[in-house]
Amino acid sequence: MSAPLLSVEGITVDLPTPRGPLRAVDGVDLTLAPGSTLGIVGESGCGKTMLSRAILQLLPKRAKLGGRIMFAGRDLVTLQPEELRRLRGPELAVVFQDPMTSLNPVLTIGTQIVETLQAHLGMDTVTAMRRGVELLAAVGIPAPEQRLRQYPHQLSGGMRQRVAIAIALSCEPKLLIADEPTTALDVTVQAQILDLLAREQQRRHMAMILITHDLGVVAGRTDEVAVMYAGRVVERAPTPKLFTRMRMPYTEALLAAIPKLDSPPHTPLPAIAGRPPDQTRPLKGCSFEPRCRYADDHCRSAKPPLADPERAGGLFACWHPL
Amino acid sequence: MAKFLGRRLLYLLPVLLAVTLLTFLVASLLPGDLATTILGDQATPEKVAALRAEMGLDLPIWQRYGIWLWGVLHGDLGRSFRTGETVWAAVTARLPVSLELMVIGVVLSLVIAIPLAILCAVKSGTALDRFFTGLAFGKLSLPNYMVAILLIYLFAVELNWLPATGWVPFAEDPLANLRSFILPAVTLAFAEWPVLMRVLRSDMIATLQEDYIAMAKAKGLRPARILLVHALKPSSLTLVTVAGINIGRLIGGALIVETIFALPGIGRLLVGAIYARDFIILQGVVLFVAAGFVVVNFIVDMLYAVLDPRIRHGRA
Amino acid sequence: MTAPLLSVRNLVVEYPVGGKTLSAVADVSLEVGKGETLGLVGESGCGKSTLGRAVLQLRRPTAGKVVFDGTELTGLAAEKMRLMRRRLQLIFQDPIASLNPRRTIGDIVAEPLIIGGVSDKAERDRRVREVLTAVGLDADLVSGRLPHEFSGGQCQRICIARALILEPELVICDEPVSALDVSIRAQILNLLEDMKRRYGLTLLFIAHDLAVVKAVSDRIAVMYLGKLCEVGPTEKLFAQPAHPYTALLLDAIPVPDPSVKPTANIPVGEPPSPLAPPSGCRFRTRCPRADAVCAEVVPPLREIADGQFAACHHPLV
Amino acid sequence: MTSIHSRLAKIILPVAIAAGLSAAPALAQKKGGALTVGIELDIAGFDPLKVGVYDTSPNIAASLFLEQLTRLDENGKPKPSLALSWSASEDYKVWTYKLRPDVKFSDGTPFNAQAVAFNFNRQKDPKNNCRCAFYIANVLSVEAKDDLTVVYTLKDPAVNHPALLTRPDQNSTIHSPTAIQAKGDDYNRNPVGTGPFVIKSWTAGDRMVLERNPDYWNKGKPNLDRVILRPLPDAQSRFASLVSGETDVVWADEYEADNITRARKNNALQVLEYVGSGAGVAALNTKVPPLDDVRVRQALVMGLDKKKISQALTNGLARPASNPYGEGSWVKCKDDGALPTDPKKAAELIKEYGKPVQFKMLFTATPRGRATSQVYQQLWKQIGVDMEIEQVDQATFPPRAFQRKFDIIGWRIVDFPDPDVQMFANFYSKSPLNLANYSNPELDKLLEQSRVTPDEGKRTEAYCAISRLLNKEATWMWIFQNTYYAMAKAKVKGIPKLYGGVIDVSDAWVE
Amino acid sequence: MAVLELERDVATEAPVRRPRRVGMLFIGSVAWIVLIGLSAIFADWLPIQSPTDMDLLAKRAPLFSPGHILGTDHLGRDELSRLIYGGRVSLLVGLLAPVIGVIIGGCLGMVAGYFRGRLETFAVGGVDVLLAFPPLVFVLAVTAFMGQSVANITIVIGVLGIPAFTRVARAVTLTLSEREFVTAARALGATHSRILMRELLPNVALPLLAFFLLAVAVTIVVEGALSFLGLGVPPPTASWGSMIGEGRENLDIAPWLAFLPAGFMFLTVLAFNVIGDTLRALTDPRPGAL
Repeated sequence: MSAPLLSVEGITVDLPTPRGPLRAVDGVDLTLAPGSTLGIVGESGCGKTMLSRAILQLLPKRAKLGGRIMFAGRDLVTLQPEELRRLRGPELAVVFQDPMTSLNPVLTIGTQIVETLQAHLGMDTVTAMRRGVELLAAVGIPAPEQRLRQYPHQLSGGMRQRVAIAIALSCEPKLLIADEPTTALDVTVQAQILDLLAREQQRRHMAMILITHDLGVVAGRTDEVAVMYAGRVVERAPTPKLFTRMRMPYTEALLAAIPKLDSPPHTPLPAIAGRPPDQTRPLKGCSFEPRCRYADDHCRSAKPPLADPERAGGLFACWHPL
Repeated sequence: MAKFLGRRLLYLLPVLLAVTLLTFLVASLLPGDLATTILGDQATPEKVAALRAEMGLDLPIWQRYGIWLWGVLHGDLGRSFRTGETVWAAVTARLPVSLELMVIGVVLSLVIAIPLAILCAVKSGTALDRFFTGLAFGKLSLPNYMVAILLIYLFAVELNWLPATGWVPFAEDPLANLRSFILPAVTLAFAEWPVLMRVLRSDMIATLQEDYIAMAKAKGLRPARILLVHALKPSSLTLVTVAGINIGRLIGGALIVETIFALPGIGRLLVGAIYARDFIILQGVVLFVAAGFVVVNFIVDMLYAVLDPRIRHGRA
Repeated sequence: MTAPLLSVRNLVVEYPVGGKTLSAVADVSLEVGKGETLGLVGESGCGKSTLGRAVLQLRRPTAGKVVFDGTELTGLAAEKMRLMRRRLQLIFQDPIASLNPRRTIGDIVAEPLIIGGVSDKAERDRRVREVLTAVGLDADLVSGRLPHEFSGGQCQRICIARALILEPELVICDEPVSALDVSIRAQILNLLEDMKRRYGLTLLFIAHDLAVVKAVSDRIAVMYLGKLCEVGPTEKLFAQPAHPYTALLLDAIPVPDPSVKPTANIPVGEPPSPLAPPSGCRFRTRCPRADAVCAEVVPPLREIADGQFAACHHPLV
Repeated sequence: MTSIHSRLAKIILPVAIAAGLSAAPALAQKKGGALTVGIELDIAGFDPLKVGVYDTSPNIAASLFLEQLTRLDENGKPKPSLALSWSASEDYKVWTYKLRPDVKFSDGTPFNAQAVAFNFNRQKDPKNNCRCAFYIANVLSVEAKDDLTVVYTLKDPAVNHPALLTRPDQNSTIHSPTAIQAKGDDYNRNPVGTGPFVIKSWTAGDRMVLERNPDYWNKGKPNLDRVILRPLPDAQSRFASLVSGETDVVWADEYEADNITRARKNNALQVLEYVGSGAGVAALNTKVPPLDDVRVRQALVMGLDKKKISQALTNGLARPASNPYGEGSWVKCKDDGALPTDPKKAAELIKEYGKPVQFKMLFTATPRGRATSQVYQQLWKQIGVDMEIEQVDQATFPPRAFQRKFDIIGWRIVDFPDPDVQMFANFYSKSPLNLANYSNPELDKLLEQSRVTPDEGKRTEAYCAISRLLNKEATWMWIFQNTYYAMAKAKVKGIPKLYGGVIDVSDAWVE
Repeated sequence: MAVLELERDVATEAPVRRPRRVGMLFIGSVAWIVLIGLSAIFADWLPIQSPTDMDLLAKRAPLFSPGHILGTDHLGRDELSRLIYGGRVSLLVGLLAPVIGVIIGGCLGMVAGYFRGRLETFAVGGVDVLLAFPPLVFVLAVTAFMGQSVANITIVIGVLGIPAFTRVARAVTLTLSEREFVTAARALGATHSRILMRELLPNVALPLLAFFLLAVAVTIVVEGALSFLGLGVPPPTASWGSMIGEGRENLDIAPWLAFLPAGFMFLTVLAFNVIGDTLRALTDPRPGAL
């Protein structure tokens, strides 16, 4: 295996709240090889977005970050702002969840593409415009010349997300972080966008982190999947392996809770009881313990480490794996 | 666009009508009238009645308003009974002074407010932010007339850098004209900046939390570009509104500043007209001021459209 | 089939947008039988929420009729409509936004009773406690708190409690679970099913997620750009979609199984603007089967199979 | 800011002033240069029909480009201006003036007797409803005997008529008849006179620029090339403008005591002070209780410690008055019958009256009115009197006075070369200005007598008797004598006495 | 099944309310307001000199003069006493005038924002008329017509504040009316008045309160500006604004006469806003505020 492009070591993120500090990310380790795809799955509040913001160094001002984020040989945590700025775009890019809010409503599509090209590649306006048209065409936007002059609100949701992807891709980044890129979109559009991402990722040999709450999204489109719960990665395995043999009860319950198309109507769903723990009050044991049907006293008193005791290539954090 | 303009115009007329009518009504509440003022110590009831009849003051208020309106519609704003000046001449002589004061003052206040607001928004919650927001409060409790006097003592009397009262017409000497506007404009700007800064600061703080700012950072743009291009424009809608209202208000003259710095502006004309019960001038000034206010409102609406394309494309 | 509890006939809802007229619902007819759950599916902007609100007369329809239990709601006097409302309830997509942030839960849940004229405080407290317990909340712990102290799932329970306290007959669920996490979503869906049985409800269940709709509905109606594409019994519709749009929707759902490679049959393009819908069949711009007829003739909703209706010139069955 | 008093100056007969043409010593008068004068108020205009009366600010302007038949000399006596000589009939009812030949208005119109008559008739014409007519009520007609002779025919005798014509006011200044007729409504702001200067430009509210009249009849005059008048309403900034050098002369009054003190200490500045006749006064409405009781009125007068008031409001600059004449007047009384300042006695009188003494006093709504009113209130409170302050705006003030809608009202006896006009107007029982609502046949007789007596000694006796009577009845209160101030740069020379508060710079020069 | 599990969920994880920290600034502000408020209320019983008694020979006595701890004003009145009595008037006008604005403007704005349509056009037009109308004409007319008194000045300033409050209330109501809890109330059959009072008012109240506190400051200053024009509170009543106005003329000789009331005003205004900000943060339903 080649040297990892990204290696995240023991990341913790603490957010101040009136109820005390909230540990949003709790000791996460990840590695990502160049050109490969990692899916991060989890419910809202599990820390997946904070993790991605930590990697992007876009955490809220008052958040406290611990650990190391090695990206292409540099530690992003200790990088100077100017170095970091140069890194963003040509090396590291992001696509956010809602293109309506991630594109500036008062600037034209053209401005928003061109400024990135100019900032990093030093293109003159004409060249940058031409390149912008190419990029828009590449992400499947019809009549790209006209779009350059339009504002985000004049485009449909899917088109906006395509624009956002075009901007992210504009400087040929080595790593693209797609943070719930399709959550705000309709199902029919979601499939198109996911395909677009997959296609571009392969064509550019770009590494990608795909963050989502939907196991269905990562199933066919990632090399590896990390499942997060309460700020921690609770299971991590190559995608096919994860879906064929889940070890963590949470992962399994999550999959089971999705309504199935092939079950008849009015079938009661196997719901996970309760709700995620309050992360301002960390539990001593396994954080899934209160909702876990297999939990026992051991789970309550000791936190299971993320490990691969079976040496089968899949990591999980559970005392009672399935 | 033409439709938009037309709609605005249709809105303008009733507002102007209402304002001028209100002025008529309110002015009629004032004790004393031009007739008693002109006649003064020989104001016998008969003489007053005769003079009132001569000036048309004895007509019912509706009729007087009608006559005035008819004149205005025919381009005749009337003529002061007291000075013989036409309203047009009186207002056009004063308006440029008030406008220049207002423009310089507002520009100056924006020049102070915008960088401070950006600074405070970026550093929100820090000691720096608290210092400037506190300063803005401090200004609130320091009235204009005190600021004016302090400025005069400092810059005109002690340092002798700037004139205290020496307004010079622009046509006569543009440079001296500007110099004479510095102190009054600074006084005005001093009054306006805290409000503008507060408004922009809080909007800016909200904007800086938007996804598209995170996106702009993720794109690796320079901080200056992020602040000035990506954040400032969408944050400035309330600023524009408040500045618009303030400008609208200042078209009516900044009376205290005009008085202290002896600027021949609309504010003093207005007060003079009220004190002399010179209602023709009063009506004329109010008409201009109200029209100015509506026009500024209109410009603010246009600015909205410039600032926010969503409004421009009719999907507000 | 018994007389429908709710019947929507040729409903049209239009509103002005920037000088143009947007027809959010264009001539839709539906029936919901007593005790039935009708799922209404469609992508965002297809008019499904507008339809739900028009049924409740929260947005007055431009044309058409809404008949509820023999009473025509369109054109009903405001006061009469107000009284009718206790029999019709609504649950929203965003549970947090649909609770007043400055009122306590006890207050919010009791509100329908106060509006409904239950003046006895003790009686109100009793019923609030009863309904909160029914949706799985501890009334003692919950009543005095403000909405922001609760998670989305809990807020949705509160919303359901509020909707059910007057024991309505018809509940319109407008995307009740789309803002919730997967684990919570299942809880709420189960709760809704539970409540439906317990209170003998009739549901109009609006959602964009076919799988979710399938889990709760007896029949399903698919909407596209303000028009109905297909209506039919759940199982039949899923087994054998008649309208190409229904088929595309089914195909587009990501399957949590890496062995199932994402299909190549991805629908092309995106829904056109409802401000300028295509002529003829509104789906034709994205339909693989579209031809010249589709551009000219609006396909009527016709029965394809027993109980299954589709509006298509070239149905799949 | 306008004070009650300066405002009143506008309402009542404006104060007389004359430019001391011969006042300047025979020293070298420097020619050329410009002078900027800071006046208090904006000028509404100069057409008597429009503005009714001139107050101090237009008086100052008028002294530069308009002239009268006569003007006052150093000693307060009339001397020739547009008239060269004059004579009176024996009963002092007909006055004949010989006019100066070869004088032209600055628009080229010749100045002659017809012009004088035209000015008069226009004001007198009842159709014109001019407020100015009030002040020439005593003049029955003005006729042009020939080109250079005018005859004034009076209703009542006036022994000092030429002195009455000395002021640069609405009645005495002679305007160009052709300009008046040609310009109509616009004349008010485009006046034409015979004076040493002509108006070059005039921006309302800002400045009036006057330049020397090249065709002025008095060759070699004026000294200055240019005079700029600027209305500077705010006292503090007016003083600041003098210190910082934007103005050369500014109008002032005793309420600017701090500034006057400072100017006196400053070697680069000079303070011009003139104690005129007349006084700042207050009229007590004798028809309303409790002021209908003489004890109450006397108590009010005795309770008001003017020295203290002067100290409080003007740093002691203002001179307490004990009669309506003042130090500047030729009327000097051995005994004016002034009531002593005696708060104890005053309190006793109030007690004697028995009922609670409550009334309102009317002030203008200005900072100065505010300060003054509070001091009066405080002093009267100490003798057991409850005075309520009523502040009204400046336009409401005069109508309230003329309609007698007040208990006590602040007023002013204006500085005038002869006391007659003011005395008759304010104290004669049938005068519309008899604000005290007081009628006493003895007083009326004394007033009538004083106006027909040519002998100054006898007139003085009559006036002193009047003063004693008024003081005894306490229908009016005399507060401060009229004192006028101007502050100027030390190098400004040639400004004559500030008669009536008018700063006449028509003959000034800058060293 | 699900029901049982959920009971446990809520029981064990019920959100905990924790007292939030309040800073020294807040405590200081409350202390200042209490001090000013109490001294204003109990001024008549305090061992201070009369605010109107003049020592005409000791005017403009400097700070810490014997008998006058804060000196005397330009008419020899005790400055401390005038500050206390002036505070009474300033607080009265400063608090009551915005109340007029809040009540009328708030109602107008809420009704306009909720009902929209012609009513809104009317309200907005009315506000524009009021804004375009020169305020001075209004102030002069009212004081000349009704007389100059603390009550009338309060009314005048209050009425002039209506447009601002209307705008704030309307803007807030507009966004709130789109929120689903309002639709929910309508769906429940709540009457318009009930929606306005129970659903909208509690949410409009806070932004209005925040604006109110700002208006208190502005009002106190405006009252002073009116004094500059001779239209403020009638003498001999003191108010901070009129004291600043009177002190203005003595700025170079006795600057403290203007700066003392200005300082009092500043502290009061600041304290009001600190309290307002803290209260808003404490009652903000959003977690993470403060």
